[in-house]
Amino acid sequence: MSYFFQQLVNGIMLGSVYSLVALGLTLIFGILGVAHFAHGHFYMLGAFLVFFLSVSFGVPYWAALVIAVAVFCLVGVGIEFVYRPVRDKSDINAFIVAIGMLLVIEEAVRAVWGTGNRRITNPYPQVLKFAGITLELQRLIVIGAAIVLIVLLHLFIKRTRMGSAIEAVAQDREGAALVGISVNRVSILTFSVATGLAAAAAALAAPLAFIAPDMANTLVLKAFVIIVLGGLGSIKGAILGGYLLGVMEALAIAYISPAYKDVWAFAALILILAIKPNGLFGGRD
Amino acid sequence: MATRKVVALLVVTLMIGGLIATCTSCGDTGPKEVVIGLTAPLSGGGAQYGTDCQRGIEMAIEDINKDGGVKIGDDSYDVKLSSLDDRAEPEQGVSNATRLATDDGAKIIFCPVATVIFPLLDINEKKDEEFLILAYTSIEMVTDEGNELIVMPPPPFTVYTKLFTKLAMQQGWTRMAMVQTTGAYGDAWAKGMGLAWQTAGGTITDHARADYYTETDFVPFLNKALASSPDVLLIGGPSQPTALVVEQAKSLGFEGGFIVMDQAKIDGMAGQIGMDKMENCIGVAPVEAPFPATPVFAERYKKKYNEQVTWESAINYTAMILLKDAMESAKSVEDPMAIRKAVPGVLPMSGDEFPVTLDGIENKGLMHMPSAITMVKNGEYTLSSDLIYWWKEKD
Amino acid sequence: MLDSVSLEVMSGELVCLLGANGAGKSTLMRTIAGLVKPSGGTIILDCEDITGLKAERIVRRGVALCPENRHLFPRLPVKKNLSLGAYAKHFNVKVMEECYDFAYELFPVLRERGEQLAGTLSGGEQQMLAIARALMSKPQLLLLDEPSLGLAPLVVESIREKIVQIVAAGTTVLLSEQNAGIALSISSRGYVMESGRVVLEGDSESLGSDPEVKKAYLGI
Amino acid sequence: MLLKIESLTKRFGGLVAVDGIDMKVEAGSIVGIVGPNGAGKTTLFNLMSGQLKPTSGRITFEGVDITGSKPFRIARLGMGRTFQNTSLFDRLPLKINMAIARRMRTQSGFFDSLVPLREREEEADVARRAGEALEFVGLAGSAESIAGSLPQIAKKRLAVGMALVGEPKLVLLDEPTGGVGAGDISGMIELICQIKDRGVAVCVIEHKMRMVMGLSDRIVVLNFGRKIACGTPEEVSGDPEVIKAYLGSGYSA
Amino acid sequence: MTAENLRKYGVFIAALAVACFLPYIGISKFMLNVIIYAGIFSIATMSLNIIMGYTGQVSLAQGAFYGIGAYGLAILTNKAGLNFWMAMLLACLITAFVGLLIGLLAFRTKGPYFIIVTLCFNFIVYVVIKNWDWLSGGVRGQKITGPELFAGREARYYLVLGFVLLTLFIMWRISRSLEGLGFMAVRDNEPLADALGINITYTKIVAFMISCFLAGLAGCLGALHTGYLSPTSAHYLLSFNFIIYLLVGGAGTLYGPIVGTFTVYLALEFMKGIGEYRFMIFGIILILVVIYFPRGIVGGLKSLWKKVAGSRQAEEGA
Repeated sequence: MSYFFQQLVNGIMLGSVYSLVALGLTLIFGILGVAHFAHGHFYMLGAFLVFFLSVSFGVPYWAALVIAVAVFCLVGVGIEFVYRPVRDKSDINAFIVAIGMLLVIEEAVRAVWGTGNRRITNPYPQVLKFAGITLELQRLIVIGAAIVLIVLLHLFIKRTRMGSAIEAVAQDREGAALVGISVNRVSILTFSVATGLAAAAAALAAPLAFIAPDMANTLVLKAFVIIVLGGLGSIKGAILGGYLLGVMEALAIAYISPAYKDVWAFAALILILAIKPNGLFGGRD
Repeated sequence: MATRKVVALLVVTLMIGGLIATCTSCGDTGPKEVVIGLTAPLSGGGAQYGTDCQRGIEMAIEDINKDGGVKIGDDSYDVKLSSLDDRAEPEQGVSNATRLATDDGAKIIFCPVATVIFPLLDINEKKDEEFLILAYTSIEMVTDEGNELIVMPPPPFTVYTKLFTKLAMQQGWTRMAMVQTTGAYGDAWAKGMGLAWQTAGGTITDHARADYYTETDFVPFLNKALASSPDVLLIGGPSQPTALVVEQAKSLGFEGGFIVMDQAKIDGMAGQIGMDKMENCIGVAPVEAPFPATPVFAERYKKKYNEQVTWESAINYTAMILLKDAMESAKSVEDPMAIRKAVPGVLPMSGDEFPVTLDGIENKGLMHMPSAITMVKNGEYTLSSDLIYWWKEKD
Repeated sequence: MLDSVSLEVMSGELVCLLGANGAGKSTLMRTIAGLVKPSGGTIILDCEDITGLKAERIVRRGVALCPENRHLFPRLPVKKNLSLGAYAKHFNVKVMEECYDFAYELFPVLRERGEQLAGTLSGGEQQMLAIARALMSKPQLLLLDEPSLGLAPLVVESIREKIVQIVAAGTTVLLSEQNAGIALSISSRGYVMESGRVVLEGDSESLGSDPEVKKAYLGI
Repeated sequence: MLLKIESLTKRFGGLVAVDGIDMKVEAGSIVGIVGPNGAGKTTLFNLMSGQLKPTSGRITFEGVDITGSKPFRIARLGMGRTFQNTSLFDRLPLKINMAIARRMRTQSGFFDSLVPLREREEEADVARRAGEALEFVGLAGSAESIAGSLPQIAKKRLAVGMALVGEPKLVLLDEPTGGVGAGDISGMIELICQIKDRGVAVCVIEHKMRMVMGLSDRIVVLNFGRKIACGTPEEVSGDPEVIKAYLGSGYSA
Repeated sequence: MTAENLRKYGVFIAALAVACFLPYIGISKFMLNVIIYAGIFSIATMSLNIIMGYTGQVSLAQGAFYGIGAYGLAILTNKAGLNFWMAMLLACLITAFVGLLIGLLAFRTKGPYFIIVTLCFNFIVYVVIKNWDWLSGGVRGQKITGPELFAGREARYYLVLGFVLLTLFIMWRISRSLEGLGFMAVRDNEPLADALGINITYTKIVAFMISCFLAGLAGCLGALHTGYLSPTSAHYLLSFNFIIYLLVGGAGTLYGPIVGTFTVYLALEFMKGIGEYRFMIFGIILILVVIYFPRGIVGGLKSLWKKVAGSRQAEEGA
């Protein structure tokens, strides 16, 4: 039984990262219809920035995290400008732009930091033991910080003017323009928030594993699965889907097979879409 | 929009043009050259491993060229290394080797990953495109396929399985879980080790395979393995990810021992995570211990790369020097078969002069290199100075 | 789509725009609101040229469009929809309260439905919300595009009354309608459009009795 | 009876777009469907041709129950249609548009395209039919033009031609003169009459009452999803409920 | 031959003539190798063109079908001991059959959902091949021995050339056949095609099966040429590559896939000299091409030609 809970906690940890990445992706997709396939690469870039700051410059971990998030909020603005020319064209054009972007990023990282795996020293390596579960403190911090970020994002969207503008654009772009919301500005804001979230997720999870130029390839696939499952553009769906996938994956590893750990989510998605072609929770068509 | 389009077109053309220009200009040919090929993982989890091999060969080539290159009659050839990344993927390795053999005219190709060596055996005897494989692996099976163009310097891993088993059992460990790297190397090792372990009366509690070259987090695999409450874990792949496995296992509360496959080097891992975390690891002895000339090499290596020397560098260095001697003895840089045939004649290479001892070579290409094992106890390497002359014990 | 259309709306007036489907009424409305860029001509609001301005700027200048298919925010509550209506104007709390009060006074049902999601309202309520949202920015000029579309006769009647109230409260309205009877009964002047052109204009009474209009809409 | 509709109803959530409509179309006749915007005319068409599935009710075409059938099956049974927004293959030439519309009457599959024996004959037939149809709608001269570049009236004519080239027994025309200049309307009316002359029944949605009155054998008037009147043009135009629906209750003249 | 025909076929005939003698005009073995791969990949790209360019369904599973074809061939020859040509045909048929199954599921979805479903399928195929040791040989992969006749590189070159021409012929026939009309109808306007009596799902599935068959064929040739097979042959990055080749060349055009594949693949091979930086530059070029030349090289040349021809006519007229 303790093994079950151990895996459950691991699943929640995994789910925290998935949720944060999927949240950004769903905002971008829901609002602009852009399949931002390079999102995972900004996650990777975030991890490398934290590595660069904390290992090469000795910046304390939390300071590095804050700097990374701030930097990537700005980077998000830049991403929006790359996508702008293809925003209203067909899905595949934006997708190819994303591929181009991720090639550039991946190779740039290889050029700067080399091709090998890197490690960030775990700032909280203390091992906690309770109720038969063994856990590094950092994993607990990931879970906690993810919850804080999700709550903050929720407050931002529900309680602030800019937040409502984001929701408005997501639900009806023309309606938003009619009440005087600048779609371009919201689009920039969205990319900024989403990229910041990805960087935060990366900074949190980075000390737990290797960081490598290709670390985010499966992550971004999974994030897409999550947002499709949760209904494209649905914030609630992305959060739920993220945690669901994380837990599902951890339990599949435990009770089915670790070799196929990445497969279950994708198989489930294909089946669900075959039955409900517009995703589990509807979403835009 | 129209002007932008023109600008975009200009940028694209300029970039492509510039690229082609730089590429064509870099193809100059200097004095006589012999190209040595290397296909190895130079990115991902195996990057460190591949780079270590590359550095050993590079140092040897530097020494050779400083010495006047490969001398055949009145001619002398400068040696040049051409390396390509294969990410430990067979298909990429095959494509690299074909490229090295056909485009660069390499007659000798170094390859440090068994999973890649196997398919290379299928293509290295093709007429007019033959190349000699310098197989840096401990999977003896690569020499069992009757290929005549292979040389395998490291001792076969079967040397270690019984010794590791004995050592582990002495600690009172009987339950072993395996978290091996995927691929031919890991499979062969796990099979051999499992056999030795069970013959000695141990039990295998769990068997998981993880891709050490691409995985970045091993906790999911370890959780499963540790749930079977083993005394000892069999782990191993390139040193860097293997070190992470040890660290993560300890963070999950595992207090037993580790049997580390020979691809991962105990000293290399200690360099990653610190000696204190290496407690109870059983594996190949650190590189500095066995041979007299090794510390000298280690010193040079440290000076050059500012890192601890590894077995990868030491063995590949020696192998490269060996091949240079073989070329000179065969009086050919072109004919891999002649070079291969000249190898026995230039052996032995003594550990008094070179970082490792290469004592002899069997017909199928397996070389005789003495080795040593170690176990980390109280932060110290134990047993590491006892050399094993394994081929003498063979029946 | 539009072919050199000229029309004027005086302050405080209710002007109607008649025409069949595809005559260009909606395009005209959307062009005034800044959703479509005109290929020629000028739009002047209060002696200022607003041609080609983006929609968000035009709202700020005091022109609000209540569009044909409403374009509400379906998964947001009614109250949030209303508050977004005033997005461009940065009103302070006090002014916002006034705006809410005006909207609720006009459509009391919206007060009851404050927390309900806009997408779950009935068609008539949605139309009311759309009009109320457009009014939240306190526009000088309200553009109403086919407010009676697909609504039951009773609801249409009530919307008609509300439009009269809105004009009475001092907002200028440009109303586009297919339902010529309704439009002519409450407007002071009207324009008839066909194939992107204005083909007829005049005060409502004369338009209502014009044989051409009768023929076009009734075939009698 | 060519087409028979019995108590057809369609609900979208709470909204009843089509509410218990009964209606018949006789072979070779023209039926006009009129009503204000939002009355449910296009929804009715979409139910007839299978784009939408009815909530309840029954549609029979030539005695075959086609309720809830897929559009392509209904089309193959012999019901062609045009769309309100004049949907075409905008990037393709006119003759290709026509050929696609004729495709459902051909048998050739993938393997026939590789070994073009049967395909040859069918291709020739398709080309001939397409040419005829273009001729019929008066677009023979622009067979090579791209559909998207045509003026509105030509697009409407092309759409009508495409609905006809598959040899239907009934065509549904959704606002064939919507957005068309006044000068071009008579030509379209003539075209519709010619269709009737070929023995093909026509169902036409139109706003221009004048035009529908002159054209139709029978007229169905819809309002708020209900059929409020049905009969010959004379009967319908005198109906007080129709006048009310069209001018609105506020009309006091 | 009229001037019109000369313009139409001249380039093709010239290219074909060069292609026929390519191995004997003194190019290096390596170069020939690269060209063979480009030929194989252009078959895969053409197969993608059927489903994406002509039928308008963006499939990200082409890499999986390439892999299924290759593994099908390997398993049928190595495990079932079938004759090579038999195995190759069967492998392609199996690929088409898997395409049928996946098509039945995936074509229930549209747009971004379809893209994601196919991508997921590709990922699953990759992981299964990587882990199902018994069948696929796992990470270690397996060997493929072709017929003795094609042991030499030149022979393989002509084999691939033959199949490229065959595929091109199929594409050409499809693009002007009645079946192809159905594909285009589905691509350009699904609801209208439906109303015009075209069975959308059936049409999509037929297109998908042909596409899969040809992708499988490319996989078989790839495996034969490498002589070796590993899970990379079914990786989803392969699908990305095919899409890039297609879009750069021009989706929905006859020669686009070949032009795109050769341009991109050869350019990347030539640029190997500057190491991995080439992907950086390639990425930027890709973005610029998609933004400013969304119809690819062939599509762009076509409209350019039209413009030039148009202005010339206008001048003559004046």
